[in-house]
Amino acid sequence: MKQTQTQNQHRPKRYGMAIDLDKCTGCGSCMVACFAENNVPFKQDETDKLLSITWMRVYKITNGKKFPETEVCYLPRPCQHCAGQHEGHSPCVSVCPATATDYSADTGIVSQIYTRCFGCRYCMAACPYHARYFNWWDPVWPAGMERYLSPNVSPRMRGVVEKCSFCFHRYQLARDKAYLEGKRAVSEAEYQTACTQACPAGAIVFGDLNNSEHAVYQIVQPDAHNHYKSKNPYAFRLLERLGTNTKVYYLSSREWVRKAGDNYLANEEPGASHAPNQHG
Amino acid sequence: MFPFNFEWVWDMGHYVFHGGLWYALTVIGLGMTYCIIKSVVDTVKGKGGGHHH
Amino acid sequence: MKLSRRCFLSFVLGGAAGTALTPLPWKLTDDLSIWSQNWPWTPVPPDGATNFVNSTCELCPAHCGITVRTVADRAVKIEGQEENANKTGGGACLLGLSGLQLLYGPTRVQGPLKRIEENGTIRFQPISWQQAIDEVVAKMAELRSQGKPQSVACLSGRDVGTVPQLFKRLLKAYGSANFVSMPSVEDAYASALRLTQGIDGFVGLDVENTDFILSFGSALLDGYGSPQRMMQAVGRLKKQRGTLVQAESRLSNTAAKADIWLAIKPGSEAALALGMAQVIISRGRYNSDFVNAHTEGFDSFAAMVKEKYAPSAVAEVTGIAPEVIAQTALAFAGAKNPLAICGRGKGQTPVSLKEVLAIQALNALVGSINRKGGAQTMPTYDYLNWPAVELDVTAQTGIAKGRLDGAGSDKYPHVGSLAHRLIEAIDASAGELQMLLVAECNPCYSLPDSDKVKAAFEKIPFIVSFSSFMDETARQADLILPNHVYLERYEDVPVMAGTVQPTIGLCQPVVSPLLNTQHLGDSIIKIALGLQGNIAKAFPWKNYESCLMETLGDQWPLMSDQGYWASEAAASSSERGFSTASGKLILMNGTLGAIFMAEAPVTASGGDYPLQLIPYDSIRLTSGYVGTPPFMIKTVEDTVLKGQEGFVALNPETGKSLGLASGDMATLITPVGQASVRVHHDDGVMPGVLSMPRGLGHSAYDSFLAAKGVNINQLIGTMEDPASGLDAAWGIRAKLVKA
Amino acid sequence: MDSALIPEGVKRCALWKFLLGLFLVGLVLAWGVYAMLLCWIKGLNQTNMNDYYGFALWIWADLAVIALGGGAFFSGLLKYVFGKDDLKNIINYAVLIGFICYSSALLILAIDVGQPLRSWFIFWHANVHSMLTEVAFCLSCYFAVLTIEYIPLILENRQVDKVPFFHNLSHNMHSAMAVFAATGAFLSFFHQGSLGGVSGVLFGRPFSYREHILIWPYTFFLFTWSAAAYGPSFTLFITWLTEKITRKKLVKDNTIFLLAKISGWMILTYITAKSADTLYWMFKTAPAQGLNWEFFYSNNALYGKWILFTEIVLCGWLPALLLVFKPTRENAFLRVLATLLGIIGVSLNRWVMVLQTMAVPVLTFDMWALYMPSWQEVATTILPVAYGVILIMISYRYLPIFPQEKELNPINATAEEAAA
Repeated sequence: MKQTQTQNQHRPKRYGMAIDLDKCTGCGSCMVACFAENNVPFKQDETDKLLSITWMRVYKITNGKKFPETEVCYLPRPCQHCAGQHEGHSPCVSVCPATATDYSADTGIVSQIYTRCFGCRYCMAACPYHARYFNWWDPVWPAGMERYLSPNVSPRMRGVVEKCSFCFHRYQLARDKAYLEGKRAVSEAEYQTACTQACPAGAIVFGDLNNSEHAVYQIVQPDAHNHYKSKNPYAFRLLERLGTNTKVYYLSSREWVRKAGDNYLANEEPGASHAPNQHG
Repeated sequence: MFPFNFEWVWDMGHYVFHGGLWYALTVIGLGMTYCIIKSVVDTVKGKGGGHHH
Repeated sequence: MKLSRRCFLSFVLGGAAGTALTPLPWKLTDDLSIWSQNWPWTPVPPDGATNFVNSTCELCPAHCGITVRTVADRAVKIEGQEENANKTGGGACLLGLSGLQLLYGPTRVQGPLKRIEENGTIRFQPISWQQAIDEVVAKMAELRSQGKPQSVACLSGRDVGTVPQLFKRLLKAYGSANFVSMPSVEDAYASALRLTQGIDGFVGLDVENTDFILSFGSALLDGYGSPQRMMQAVGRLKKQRGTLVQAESRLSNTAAKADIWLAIKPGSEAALALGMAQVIISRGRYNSDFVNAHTEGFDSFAAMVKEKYAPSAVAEVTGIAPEVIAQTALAFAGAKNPLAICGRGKGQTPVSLKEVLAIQALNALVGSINRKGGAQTMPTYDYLNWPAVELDVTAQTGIAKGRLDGAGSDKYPHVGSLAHRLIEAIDASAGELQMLLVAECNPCYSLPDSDKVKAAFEKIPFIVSFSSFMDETARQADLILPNHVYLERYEDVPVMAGTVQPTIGLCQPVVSPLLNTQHLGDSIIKIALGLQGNIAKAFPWKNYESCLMETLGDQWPLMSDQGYWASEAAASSSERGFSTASGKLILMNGTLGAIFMAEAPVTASGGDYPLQLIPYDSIRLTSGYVGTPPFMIKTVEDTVLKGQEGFVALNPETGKSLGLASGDMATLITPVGQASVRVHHDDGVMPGVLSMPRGLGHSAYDSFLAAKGVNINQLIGTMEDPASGLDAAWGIRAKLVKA
Repeated sequence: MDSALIPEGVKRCALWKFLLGLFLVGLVLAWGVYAMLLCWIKGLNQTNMNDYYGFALWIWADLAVIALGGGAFFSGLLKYVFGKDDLKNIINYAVLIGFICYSSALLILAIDVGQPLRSWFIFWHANVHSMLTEVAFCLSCYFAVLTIEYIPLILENRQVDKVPFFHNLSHNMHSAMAVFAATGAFLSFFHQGSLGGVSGVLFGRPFSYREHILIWPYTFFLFTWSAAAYGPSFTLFITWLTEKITRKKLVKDNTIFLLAKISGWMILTYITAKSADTLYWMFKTAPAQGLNWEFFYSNNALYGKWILFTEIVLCGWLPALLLVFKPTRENAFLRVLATLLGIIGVSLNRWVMVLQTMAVPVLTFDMWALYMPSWQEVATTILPVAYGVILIMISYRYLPIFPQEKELNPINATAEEAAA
């Protein structure tokens, strides 16, 4: 036990998420909690989902069967914080020409520096999850509504890309607090994302995938020697076969849902995927 | 772009990339400098007044 | 100028080269980027000291605990309370999370307004609070002096807690019995409790301890009761391998998560419940201990279901195979702590008395009344120990005239309020109602047949709205006396919504009032004082805050600290007994027999309207007093709303037969109204059914909400439950024509 | 009136005609400039791009003009480094076309980014692992080289040449041109390649992702190769067009045939490699990601298998063969047709690599996304064309672009006087 603790302290953190799709009701609290926490702007018409900034987006997927055999499942999609095939080789980080999005080796979080971004949108082209959003417009709040904006997250100017940061400002606040209190590490409860906190169904679990004491580790059972692939038979990651090596895991007891997580040829079964080729 | 930019790392990527870059910039820069200086010298020497080389 | 050209050229080139060598262009480039990083029109939220205030959300009847994060004098985020009565962690529903958009939003009424009609145009003119109160007082005094105090009515969003009770008290002292509250499933439950148990109260659902939930269309995962409490309960149920059965015509989110989805024909819930009762009784699987010891009328109940609700008959009505009904009923009876739940959607509309009685009968048959994991009988909150009101002669005469909606009369003996009957009374005999006070509700939008409601409102000579928002009803008002919103005021909010632990939430001012608004409680007290005499005497408080502090007494310090007060959960024991004459729960007697034997209200049959339009409740939309905030509208799927156009969802088969592809425009026509809609094919909708959410199609509010989609209340009419008089509308006949 | 500026010994149309032409094209230019200003002032909401189409029409135009401008570096390489001296008769025009293409590309990029005022961060905060960084550096450096190659041409204007310093500068730059051309070819190799790398490295996008050699995906090499192959075709096509418009023979056939032959063989080798790459992707790369190649060409309104056929067979193999075989190469109609097909082919390739990549859903529950550009996008895309026409008009009128023009179009002295 002692050994684990020392290990945990010395290994870099790897923040990740496990979302239980059996529990998720598709209510959308995570989306709104995220809007409110991160000063996400809104427009008069948000029905064009290709122009709607939703760091966390809840997808509705179905099994495609007829009434009353139809089944639906909701799938919340934050930024997947890909690590890639070698640590930090996320699809987006590797392509950003101005180092405006970066991979933190300490936390595994993919950051976005709005003031550095000059809006080339290459990262958006690179992201298969559509987790990145561009500020096509100046963010405008109806007169008076800007009063609810949180000082912890700067509103983004027009012309830059933004995305989920795993509420990194919460990590910073927790880390500063821990430092002031003379503690070494940020505890599991001290750093939770807004969506995790808000989920009324308790479907989201967030924590350090390198820390065996964290709930997310226990649920996911990541295999550190195999690109953190989960050893939990009910867990899957989105588009695992592309080698994105994401930190958001999904759990479902339904096979069709697990199968919807990745592309499979007609003769393949989920789980048939093997480690993809090395990239650049 | 320069070693004093904070994202600079001394690694193979930077050696190769910036090696190539600064090499090209140097060739272009020196080439143009040479042309301009030589032209100034030539002009001072009185060349180029005519309509032929 | 001989040298001109060459000179000029040299000058330009030299100048350019020279400037390039100075720091100027570089400095300029740098400055421009810094400017682009700090555009003055992109807001920078000011920093300040962070604080957390515990309060209660008032946006829906669940009244969940919230914690509001403030920075200096601004509220910046609402979160679910970590420690609260329902122990739901920090979870919150998206309406609760969006509350600050209502607080700081542009649709708030800025101060008291008076409606002015000039040259045929209507506008609202700001007036002073003194004038606003004076005008209300003058009008009320005038009506009273004419001996018509009963012509004043109040329509309120709630009827428990100090503010609604102050209102009731004002009307009583004034001389009117017309305090009408907006309808919900609580009305049906309350009637059932009175009829079967002789108790005034509400039903608590012990979802935390049940192992089998049989839900009759209740949107447990879409906002029924307290959304986070229900979701967590269902999560626990599934984790502990319990069973969730959802009987509903549409594949709702609850149905999607259910272990068994009974896709029943719309409106056949009561038949299904009674059919299941028949199976349980005929197979002898009822809890004979409970039935024998604590119920009366079992034999006649058994005879009734045997006669009328044989499996084949029920299968016909519900569309569910007899063996499925039997299996489900037996599984329900076989569970340790089964619970049947009543109330379609979020439970914000009533169901028929027959339906609630049938479902409660199921609970009784398996002994799940006042048992762990069952339906609990919760007594009405009675913490208001105010002195009795002294009625003068005018008041006595006025009250003796009874209620305009007929609730509690011989015709409708089982219910307390009938909002739609009030509307019909206005419509039928203009003049009976001279003045309407509207508080914390938006009937012109949220009652079925809303166009008719609006027309009735036109006939009311004087309407006072206390709305914080410029909603559809406020727009019809002659005076608007805006209330503070819940984040600016103190108020006690007793929790019902299926709770098993009597809880009183406390709303606390998180920020000081932003606008020229006044607490509704203070407005009531000021009106009462203005009316003088006995009426003023009935209000011995300096202001609302002192009234509240006095009422809550010793609990005040605790409540203002944690934001709520909760008693111990009521002991779950059938030994509690019932307050009927026999002390037993009545399964069947003459009154109930008549109700059971009556047909459930149905939509007028086929013919010209081959389809059925069924509204559903979405957790991403609100359909009550407050409008859906921008954050929530942003989460609405593009198959529900696209641009300004709303969708009607139908089965691909139905679409095919009508020649309507997904995305086509169509005209939706019902006997009540018609609307232009887009078609969306959805395999989760029963063939022959059109499915549409409540909560869209506002004509009021701002451009983030107004004119988006269709208000389904304009398309559905009232459907009066013959037994209770409640409007149990759950759909309407409809047709869909390609546009 | 402007005869003093017109090169000696050639005939140009009347000034009013020239100015009228300039004015008409200028109107188109002004329309484009207006759209450009809208994009800068109001932002990119003026376009129909969205979060699925972060790369759209402009990036396609960018990639296409750079591919087509590839004629400059490849002709330069052939002439200055490999000593194909015959090409001197067309190299000026190749350089001019290249200059236009590259300056247009830079302009389009400046409109395309969300924050043009800090677009220089791409240099300052360069991420050397990004293909776009490589593009930006090589593109700007090569643009500098093209400017250096174009300057001597300006200096050869009759009046400018009279200034001794400019005369000397022109002469000295000519002498050093081999060094510049070699550097240009080096830079071009990398930026053409890195433009190919832009989509080839997207391992999140199975449609465009390709395996790598060292750090470069196959598309890196294919893009360089295709630019070298199709660029000369574009030079030839524009030369033909210029000849038709001016109603003059401007370049001798032997030069044309030589460049056509080179282009033909380059296209043939390229399309062989491209076909191999496509087959490998179809049957190896895509299936490894769980995708059948037919998936990329079905269930949507636009992208069918026709696009693959058009790009590779109709606009690849066909022009290659037409240019490789002497009889078809030397038939004016078929040669011009072949160059035109080539231009379409390479442009289609760039379109597919950008827009189809964006259109294909990757998440299994996502949808195909199609997109229609806004008029502002179209106008800003036409803007460089108008600008190019204007630059060609001015350069052709006042600069000795075509060394053989005088010889091929001898002026009847009396006729000239009469005209004057």
